[in-house]
Amino acid sequence: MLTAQLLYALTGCLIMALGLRTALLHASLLRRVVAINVMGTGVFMILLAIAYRGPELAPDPVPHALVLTGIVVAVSATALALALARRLNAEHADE
Amino acid sequence: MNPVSLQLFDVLLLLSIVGLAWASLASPDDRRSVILFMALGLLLALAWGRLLAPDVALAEAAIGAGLSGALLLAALREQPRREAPGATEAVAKRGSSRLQAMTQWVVTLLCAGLAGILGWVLMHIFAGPPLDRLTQAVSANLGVSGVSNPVTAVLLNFRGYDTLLELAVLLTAVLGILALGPGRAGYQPAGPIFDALARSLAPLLILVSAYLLWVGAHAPGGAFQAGATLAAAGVVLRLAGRQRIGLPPEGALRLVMTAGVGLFLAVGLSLLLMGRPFLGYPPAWAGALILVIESAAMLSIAATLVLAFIGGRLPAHGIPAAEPATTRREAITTAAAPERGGEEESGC
Amino acid sequence: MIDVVSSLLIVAGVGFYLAGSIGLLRLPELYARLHALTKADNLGLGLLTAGLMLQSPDLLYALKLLLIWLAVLAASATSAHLIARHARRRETRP
Amino acid sequence: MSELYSLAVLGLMLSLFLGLLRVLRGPGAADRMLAVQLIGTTGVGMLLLLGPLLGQRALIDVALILALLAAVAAIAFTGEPRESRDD
Repeated sequence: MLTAQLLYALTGCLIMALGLRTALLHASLLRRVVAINVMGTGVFMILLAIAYRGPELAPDPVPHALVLTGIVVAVSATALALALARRLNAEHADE
Repeated sequence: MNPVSLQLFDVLLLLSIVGLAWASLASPDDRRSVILFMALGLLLALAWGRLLAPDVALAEAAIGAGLSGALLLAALREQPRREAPGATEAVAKRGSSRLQAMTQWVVTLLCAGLAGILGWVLMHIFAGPPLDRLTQAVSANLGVSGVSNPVTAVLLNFRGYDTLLELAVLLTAVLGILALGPGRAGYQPAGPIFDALARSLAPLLILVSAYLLWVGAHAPGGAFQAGATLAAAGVVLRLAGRQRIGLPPEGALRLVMTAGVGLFLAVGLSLLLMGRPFLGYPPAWAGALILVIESAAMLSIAATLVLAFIGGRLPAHGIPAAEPATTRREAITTAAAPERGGEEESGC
Repeated sequence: MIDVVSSLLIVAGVGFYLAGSIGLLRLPELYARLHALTKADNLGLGLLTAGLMLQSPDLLYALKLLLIWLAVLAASATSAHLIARHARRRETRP
Repeated sequence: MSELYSLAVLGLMLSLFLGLLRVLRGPGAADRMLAVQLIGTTGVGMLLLLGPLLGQRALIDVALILALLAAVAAIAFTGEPRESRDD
């Protein structure tokens, strides 16, 4: 068993749980968006740890491809969430 | 790198990552949270490089260091100000009732349990023999994929369906953003120092993105990294106070946005007509087809990310997007009729 | 010989980085910290890239190193200027 | 050279840690942004050293993108929206 692989994977789990907790509990919309991004980071770390196979071997390219597209999709989802939040704030400012 | 110093490096890097993530989530105000999140993005690029995932590190560098920080700061800028330093909403919420305190505990316990179970499963997987059938399948077929970078081969050839759908997801997200109304007001024109920087940065970023697209066939790089870098050029120009940042007029912009999905689909369907499987490239053409699809995908991704940063439709004729929701509703009713945006400042 | 020179450059570069970050941590106020930071950015990375340039496998690699240094130089000058101006504005109109 | 590179990476890691303390401590947002700037530059240096250490040539491209975007955070942080032009 590779220590580095385990270290990164377990850290990924921790970060994911931290992000999930804040996403569920915090009142601020912006903070929730940040929290979901942090959570995604944890998932990416787990996937890349699974792909890692030591310093000598080439890592598994399939999780790399998944994470790569995941990063781009995450940022566009973030933008959509922020646009929704902005609209929500504008509607509330009306009243 | 010898194993001991590598391990020390890992531990220190992960400690800083967890520390920053925690501080960002728990910080009392949103602004600090965003700044800490930006610092986190920088460290992540390092971590991905360390895990021998340079393709991912490239995308993280362009998005984590450029786009997402700028996006969150822009959103922060126009948040309704609640000037009460120290009084965080989470604290206010916690104080309201016993029930909510209990909810907090339950959620925390559930999250900890989830992390525990996931960690336990991962430990079991890692303890067993390595599962590398997929890796072997990729390296066995790399010869017929048309490219020699395995990540590009997976993205554009072996799992082309996934990438096609991902581009469709991006398109859907940006359509959602556009449907919500006009974008954020731009930035004030930059002073001479930053303007000079932006003038040299934008062409350099465009050059680097072309380089990444080209090199993606045999080395880390490709459409996603190139698109993110190209979008970063747009973000820099926007921050320097350019309104339309050289984006084409509305109609052409829509064409660019859909080019990635459209070309991908066209290639897939014409292969189908020729009696091959959907997206099953003939090995002789694979390299060329991948480059064509990637070029279109790069442009679509860049346009999508820039529009996502702007946060809505471009202002026509440089009128700053007025904030009252009434204008926004009008804008939505007229959104069906494509309008030509004023070419206030194009290019750099 | 080249190895010795490049080792010295790299060590000096890391030294400047450390000096810069200690300054950032220890100095009492923003403008002094700004000063410390530009040292780390300009000199630390400059020496480091110079040391690595002597070891670079080909011309493209060396050119990229040079470009990286120049880009950071420009970025640090610009952002130091912008942050200082921002802080000053905050002070004058509270 | 590899031993020296490893030591240099760890030295830069120490520098990064000190920068992190400033990010966490603040006190003002400008101080934090300044520290983010330092973390970015340190990250560029570390990537340049990790490239040869891990045999990953492409890490120099990652460093290049980070270097080109090093100013973006500070710019986005200080950028003033258009409406407030005349205040």
